[in-house]
Amino acid sequence: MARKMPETPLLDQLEGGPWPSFVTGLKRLAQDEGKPYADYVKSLLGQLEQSYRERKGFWKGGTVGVFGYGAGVIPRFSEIAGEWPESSEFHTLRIMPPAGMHYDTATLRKFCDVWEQYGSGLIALHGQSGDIMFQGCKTENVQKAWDEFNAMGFDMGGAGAGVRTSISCVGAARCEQSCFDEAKAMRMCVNSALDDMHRPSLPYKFKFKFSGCANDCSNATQRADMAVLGTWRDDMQVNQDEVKKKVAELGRKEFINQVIRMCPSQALSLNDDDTLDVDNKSCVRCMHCINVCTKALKPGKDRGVTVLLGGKRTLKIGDLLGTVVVPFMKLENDEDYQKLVELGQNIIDFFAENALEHERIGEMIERIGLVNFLEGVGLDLDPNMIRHPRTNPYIRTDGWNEEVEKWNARHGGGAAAAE
Amino acid sequence: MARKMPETPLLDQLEGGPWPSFVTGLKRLAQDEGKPYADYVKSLLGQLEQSYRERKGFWKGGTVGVFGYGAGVIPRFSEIAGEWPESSEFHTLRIMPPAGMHYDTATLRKFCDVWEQYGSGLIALHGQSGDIMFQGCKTENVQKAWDEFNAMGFDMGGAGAGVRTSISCVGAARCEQSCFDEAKAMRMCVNSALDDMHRPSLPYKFKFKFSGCANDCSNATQRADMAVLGTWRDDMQVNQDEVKKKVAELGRKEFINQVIRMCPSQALSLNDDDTLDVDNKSCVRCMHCINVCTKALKPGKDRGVTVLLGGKRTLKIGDLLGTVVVPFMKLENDEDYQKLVELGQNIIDFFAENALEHERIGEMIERIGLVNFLEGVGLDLDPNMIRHPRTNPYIRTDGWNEEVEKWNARHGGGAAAAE
Amino acid sequence: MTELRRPDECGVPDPMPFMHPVLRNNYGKWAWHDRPRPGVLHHVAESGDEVWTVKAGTQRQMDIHTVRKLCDIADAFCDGHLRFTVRSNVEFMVTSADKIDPLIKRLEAEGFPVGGTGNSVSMISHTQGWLHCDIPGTDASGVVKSLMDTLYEEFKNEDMPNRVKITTSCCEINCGGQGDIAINVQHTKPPRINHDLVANMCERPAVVARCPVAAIRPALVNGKATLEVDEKKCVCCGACFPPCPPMQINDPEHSKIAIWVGGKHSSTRSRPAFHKLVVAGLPNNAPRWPEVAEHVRMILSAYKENARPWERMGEWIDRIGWPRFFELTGLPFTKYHVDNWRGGRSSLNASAHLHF
Amino acid sequence: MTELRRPDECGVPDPMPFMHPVLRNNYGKWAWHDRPRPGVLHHVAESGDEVWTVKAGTQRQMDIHTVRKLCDIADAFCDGHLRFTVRSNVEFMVTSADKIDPLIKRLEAEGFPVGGTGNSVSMISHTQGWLHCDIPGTDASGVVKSLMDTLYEEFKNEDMPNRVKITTSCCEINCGGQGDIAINVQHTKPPRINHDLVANMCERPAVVARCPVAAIRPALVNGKATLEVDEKKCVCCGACFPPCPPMQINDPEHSKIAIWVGGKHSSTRSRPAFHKLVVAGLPNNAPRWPEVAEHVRMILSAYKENARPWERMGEWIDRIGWPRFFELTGLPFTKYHVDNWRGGRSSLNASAHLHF
Ligand code: SRM
Ligand code: SRM
Ligand code: SRM
Ligand code: SRM
Ligand code: SF4
Ligand code: SF4
Ligand code: SF4
Ligand code: SF4
Ligand code: SF4
Ligand code: SF4
Ligand code: SF4
Ligand code: SF4
Repeated sequence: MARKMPETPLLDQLEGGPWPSFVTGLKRLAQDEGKPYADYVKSLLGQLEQSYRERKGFWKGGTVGVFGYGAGVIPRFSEIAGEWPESSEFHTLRIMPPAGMHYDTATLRKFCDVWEQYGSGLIALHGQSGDIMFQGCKTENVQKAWDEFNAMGFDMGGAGAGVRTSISCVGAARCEQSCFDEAKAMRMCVNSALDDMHRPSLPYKFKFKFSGCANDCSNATQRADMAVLGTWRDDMQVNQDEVKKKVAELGRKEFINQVIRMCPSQALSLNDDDTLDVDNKSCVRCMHCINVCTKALKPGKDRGVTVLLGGKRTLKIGDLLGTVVVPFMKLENDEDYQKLVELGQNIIDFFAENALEHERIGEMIERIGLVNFLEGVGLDLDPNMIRHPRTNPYIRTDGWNEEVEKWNARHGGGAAAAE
Repeated sequence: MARKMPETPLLDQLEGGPWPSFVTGLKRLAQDEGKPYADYVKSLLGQLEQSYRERKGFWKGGTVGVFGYGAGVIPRFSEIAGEWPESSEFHTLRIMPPAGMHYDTATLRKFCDVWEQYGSGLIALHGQSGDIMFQGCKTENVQKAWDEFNAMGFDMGGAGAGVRTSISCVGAARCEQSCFDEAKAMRMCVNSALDDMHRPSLPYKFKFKFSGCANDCSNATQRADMAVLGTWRDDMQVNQDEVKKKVAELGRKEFINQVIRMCPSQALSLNDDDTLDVDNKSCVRCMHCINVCTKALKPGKDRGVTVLLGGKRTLKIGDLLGTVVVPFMKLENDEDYQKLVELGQNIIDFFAENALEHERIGEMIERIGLVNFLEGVGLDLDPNMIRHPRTNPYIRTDGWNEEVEKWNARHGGGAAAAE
Repeated sequence: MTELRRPDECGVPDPMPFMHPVLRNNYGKWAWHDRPRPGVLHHVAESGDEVWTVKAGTQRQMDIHTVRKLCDIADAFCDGHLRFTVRSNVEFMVTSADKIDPLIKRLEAEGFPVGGTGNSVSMISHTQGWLHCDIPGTDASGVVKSLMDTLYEEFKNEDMPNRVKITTSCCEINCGGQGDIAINVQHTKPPRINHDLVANMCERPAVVARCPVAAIRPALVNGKATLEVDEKKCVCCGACFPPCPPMQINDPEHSKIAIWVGGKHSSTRSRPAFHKLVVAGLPNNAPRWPEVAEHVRMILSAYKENARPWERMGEWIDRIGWPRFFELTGLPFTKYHVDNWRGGRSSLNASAHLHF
Repeated sequence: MTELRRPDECGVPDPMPFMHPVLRNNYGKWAWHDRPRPGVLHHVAESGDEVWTVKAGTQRQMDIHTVRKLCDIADAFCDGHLRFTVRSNVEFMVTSADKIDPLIKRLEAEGFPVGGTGNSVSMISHTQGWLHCDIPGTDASGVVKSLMDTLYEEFKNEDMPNRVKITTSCCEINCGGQGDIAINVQHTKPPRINHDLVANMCERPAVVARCPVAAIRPALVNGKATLEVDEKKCVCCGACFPPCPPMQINDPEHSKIAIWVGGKHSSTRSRPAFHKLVVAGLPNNAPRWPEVAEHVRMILSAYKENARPWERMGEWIDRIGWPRFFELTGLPFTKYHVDNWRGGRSSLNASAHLHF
């Protein structure tokens, strides 16, 4: 017997206004009479209305999964299934999209068809970590839906204490600022860690994110355990004629205010002939002037990536930003990309062995100290990893000479620098 | 029997070179045969040579003072008096100079005469806290020397757990940047705290320092428990003709680089006619542009001081810089100065009652929290006291509405703001 | 039978087969871009190829009809290709400029606002809330919808000094991340403990370990092993709730909304920065959260009127100073704004830099 | 008898009677200043009055003959007035420009170098050391003399990008304060404890309380109540030595010299900053400390050649970056440079700001 549409006076208020309404969408689904999901969504609307009324959530977790995987499904069981039995199970399947979230319509239509058959008809594009979230599935249908998606060539995303789904910015696909192949790097790193994603057994979650430049369109710096950001080592590319045009366009005063004055490192000065004098040694590769002068300025040609570790949200010790552990790594040929993959694996291995339960890598590094971490994973210490040296004398320096030797060894010959 | 000049092969090496040599000075004294201090200094040279040879100091403390005071003399007894008996006592008298360290020669000559009679003949002008240090006095002569200095109108400086000798920059006496009468403020604050200086019974040392502007020539910000720095509230004074001259002098490019670009708050921009566009709301009163353009720019006319608390060196928790507790306080008439004196007294009283033994006020504020401190001394919270609000959610905010009331009360009417 | 089918561990799909041909052909070879109008990006490749991207907003939580509608549009204008941004906006790529206006007309007609480019207020990063999460203090979809309704014009135009990145989060965990403006739940009372349930449901040592201020200790309540909270210490963060649902932190009255500003992930100009608390104590006023919307608008208009070109929210405030920010927005400054968490001293003003 | 004479608690003397008349007359009314040549300041008052200040270096620890010599000069040129700066330089004020050259000649003839103004390396802030302190690891007067000998030209000329403020300190307590360059003792071994003395000399709880890392604990050594140090924890700071002399931290071999850079008290441009460790492990090589002098010169010449006008040492390094600083100076970068003290994380590079 078909359930009738629940009263949703509060939710109804979210149908007005110009922005696309999820309520209208849910109602459309609820009213697709005859569709397998219609009553399911009616029931969901009923529970959601109750949440709005009582200002309270009614979902609890549980254990639901697919054969062969230990994660990727977020199980939700209703605490008020008595009132809303049809939607008592409302699980989410996290599916990884193509890197950069590019789609053809055939694929999206197929997703809709599968979700029409096995799910609620509600799809979130995308989750904050980058998954396609197929939201609303009964336990009995989870495996069926998954089989279809998997057959289409899509794989399950991350959840729990394992490697998580990743994001790479649009980058090389449609951005002149891109300093490496974000999609390639992302796919190689994540796809080499699938076991830790699908059968999670790390101390805690581990997220990769990839941005083609310091603009960090994937929010890697704070939202990734391992952030890979594009940069360059040589001089930026300058087209002085275009600079002059930009000066003319903005006017001298505003060009000074918006470009020269805003450079965080005082690396820019304006010549009297309205050309730009770039001090590339002072430039910190922040992208600002390049952003303002998209035609006149470009990153240099000797490109690669910087790797930061430890970004995360606030739990336990407060928010953490990633901090630099590899200032520069060339990413040109396949070996270069392979090195990045190995770096990721070493870091995950060290994390797996040394982190405490529910400890993110940033918390771990905070606990054991950057220097010990670097020694542990075999990375060379570099002054680009710090904002400034210590300001306090609270350190026992009787190993000074040995440390000086290490540095000189590395900087005497390029030999050590190579590895 | 006159002691003969000790062998000082190491110290002798400090007589060469163009810089004035303290060794030559000491030797001159040592060779003033017949003077009361000659053998005393010979002996001192002997001990000092031994320190140079063995790379070790040989002084230990003790208790020596003058009648009526509990501090101001730094007692030194030799650990190797056996070898160097004449200089077995080598105490220092700390005497406070006139504010700004101005002297007439009559006074200095009198100091020399007194110190020739009762001391070693060695005078340090000045100690890092600002004292005249009469260095090298036998216990028996301390009171005698002190009586002479005191009779001249000079008083003993600070030592131990009390208020210390203060410094004020040259300021109003010879500096166009001066935003208040540094000498007056310094004398009023210190002279109202003489009891805490001469009979020290605070939890620990307390230092005042006074600088007429943010250039902080008295090193107040890091080296004073209470730093008083000159500033202004209105717009800075600009002479556009002099600005143009300066632009011409440096050249446009360098003027931009050295003035516009270096402003820490992007408050300056250069008009196309080479006049200066000052955004006084953004200006942080750092003094830079004024320093560069001494003829063109000046602090505003509505002048006063900012008070910072907590500067100190590193013991226990690491170096501390002072932090703002009073963003602006007008210093014009005597009542204004009296208010500053009272502020200093309140702060010292609160410090005396609430600090732990050997705890500086900066450490105390760190321990109890700025907000509790402000409430304790009755100062109003102001956003100029912080660089930015909290970035973490770890705070219980159920008193929010009451706090909002407090703020609105203060900012509704000027009434509360007045006090 | 399917149950036993081994998964094909194929990982992240290669985007190339899905990518619009002009992007694929010029992959890594773009020369420059500009924005002919709000909602439209124009990228030019070294090859001379050009592509115009028309960007539109979505509700993120889409029903299949909406997704199919987007597909229809992509089939009609973009050879069947489209992409989504990290903020759940949808991007349609076209290779000839004269397709732009019809495409925009069609999108608007179908109810998808065109904008979100450049110096606009883009779509709010969106979390789960009451729709799906197990720990939410509020909803996400409803908050986003309500706010985007009031920010509709700001989305469609590029009138801000720089990009504005807003985030929402339905609990203090803050899955929405840092933002120029962040709207997060802020609990104001310690969890009420359902002692009967703790014993069977919670792994107690794990819960104790989650508390940032060590306010939780094991206890016995009528014979049962449970937990108790030191209410003096508790900062009401809710971290104990996910691992132990009986630690009921959510409260219709006392779970409030707080607004934070100045978060920034980019290293552009200034270093990345966390958002900072500016307003707390706002009511969790479903279904429209008017008080939240009002405060967000207030902050945005102060930013819009006073910030200089290219200044992000936090950079603007750094220049004008926090005293002026509170003055311009009329927001109160309270003791709660002063950081008393570990290392909080570094947020104090240790200089003579002052704003008057 | 004198012993019983009550002190006249007169406090800090009023400077007016001592002040040069032209300063007194124009007190608080100065208009501008410039520097006609190194070592000379020229201040002009609103009244039109002018004063030239000739600045010269002293050894600070002066014998009365030196002080009298300065008085003779002040009597001859400055109507019997002079002042000292916070860096123990002496300033002679004259009211007519033609007195400048003779005054300078006289000062130089008497052995007082004229300079220390503007962008010079001024006198080093000077502490006590072996001459007088009870806890020094090295001397102060000798270190200052040795360094100023090698910095003589830098004192007499204004060839630096900005003022250079150097400090020395004869133990880690660092009475010399923060500096563009700071030369401090850095102990490298835990204190050797003279157990026989601890019992009678030291107030043990106070000593335990002084240790920044809680490495000291009470102990019994052959029946006597004494203290022991956990050598794993000890950071060799020497803080336990002043309150407890038997905690012998000073060692002719293991008490080394460290060099720090980038300290700044002014709020001019950048906020005040602490100096940062750059070199440690230098020998305490009395009487001339050549290794220290060599390193200081190396750092100064890199600064002189590379910094831009008005950049203080630390501001210059912020612009060019620490990698380049170590490159330009050829100094090694080691694990000891990475702050592992409380809150050290804030000194890590949490951004994509990089210097290549
Ligand atoms: C679904 C999603 C929000 C969304 O609607 O987009 C989400 C939802 C949850 N997050 Fe999150 N997080 C999501 C992205 C994030 C992000 C953003 C990111 O990944 O870029 C963050 C901040 C970055 C970070 O990783 O710290 C984030 C920080 C957290 C945290 C805090 C971790 C911390 O160390 O502070 C938790 C709590 C925890 O891990 O214990 C958490 C926990 C959760 C849980 C599992 C709540 C819980 O502990 O039971 C939520 C499940 C909701 C549900 O029913 O699906 N989620 N979470 C996002 C994942 C979708 C996807 O797979 O694409
Ligand atoms: C004499 C002087 C150095 C000099 O030759 O100029 C000096 C000498 C001593 N200082 Fe100092 N300090 C002197 C200015 C400073 C300064 C600079 C300032 O005042 O601007 C500082 C840094 C700022 C500060 O106050 O922190 C300073 C920070 C210390 C400290 C570290 C305090 C801390 O909290 O970290 C100590 C150790 C202590 O207080 O326990 C200390 C302790 C000492 C002692 C008493 C050593 C001891 O604990 O036994 C020294 C006595 C030496 C002697 O035999 O005369 N002295 N001391 C300075 C005082 C002369 C004067 O009165 O004018
Ligand atoms: C499409 C997208 C990448 C993607 O893979 O999806 C993207 C695309 C571009 N970003 Fe971005 N950014 C995108 C998310 C971000 C994010 C992350 C986010 O939105 O959550 C950031 C970091 C935000 C932060 O700092 O917290 C981001 C920080 C930037 C910046 C630096 C802004 C700044 O000054 O701090 C630039 C540079 C600029 O504005 O010229 C930039 C510039 C650009 C450019 C102009 C790059 C280019 O040359 O094509 C792209 C056009 C954007 C536009 O619509 O005007 N993009 N960009 C993302 C669109 C999100 C959206 O729908 O609004
Ligand atoms: C005489 C003296 C004040 C006193 O009461 O004795 C003084 C006097 C002047 N200082 Fe200073 N400063 C004096 C110590 C300081 C100190 C403290 C110190 O040296 O220990 C500082 C803070 C140092 C720090 O930040 O660590 C100091 C930071 C400044 C600054 C800011 C420099 C900067 O850019 O950070 C200026 C502004 C400028 O250079 O134009 C300044 C400017 C000046 C001016 C130009 C002010 C004026 O208009 O007259 C004076 C001329 C100085 C000269 O010789 O060129 N004075 N000045 C001190 C001379 C010390 C010496 O003998 O070398
Ligand atoms: S991060 Fe850089 S490369 Fe990637 S999309 Fe943004 S601007 Fe382009
Ligand atoms: S990229 Fe950034 S740091 Fe480099 S020159 Fe441009 S604005 Fe300056
Ligand atoms: S602090 Fe300011 S007022 Fe005082 S001497 Fe220095 S520059 Fe002049
Ligand atoms: S005083 Fe400092 S902050 Fe103010 S305008 Fe001048 S340089 Fe900028
Ligand atoms: S922010 Fe909190 S409530 Fe919202 S999805 Fe994330 S964990 Fe769930
Ligand atoms: S709410 Fe937060 S602070 Fe309070 S007990 Fe739970 S975890 Fe601890
Ligand atoms: S630095 Fe140390 S040794 Fe030198 S005077 Fe100060 S306390 Fe004494
Ligand atoms: S030297 Fe410093 S760290 Fe070592 S025991 Fe003494 S006080 Fe503690």
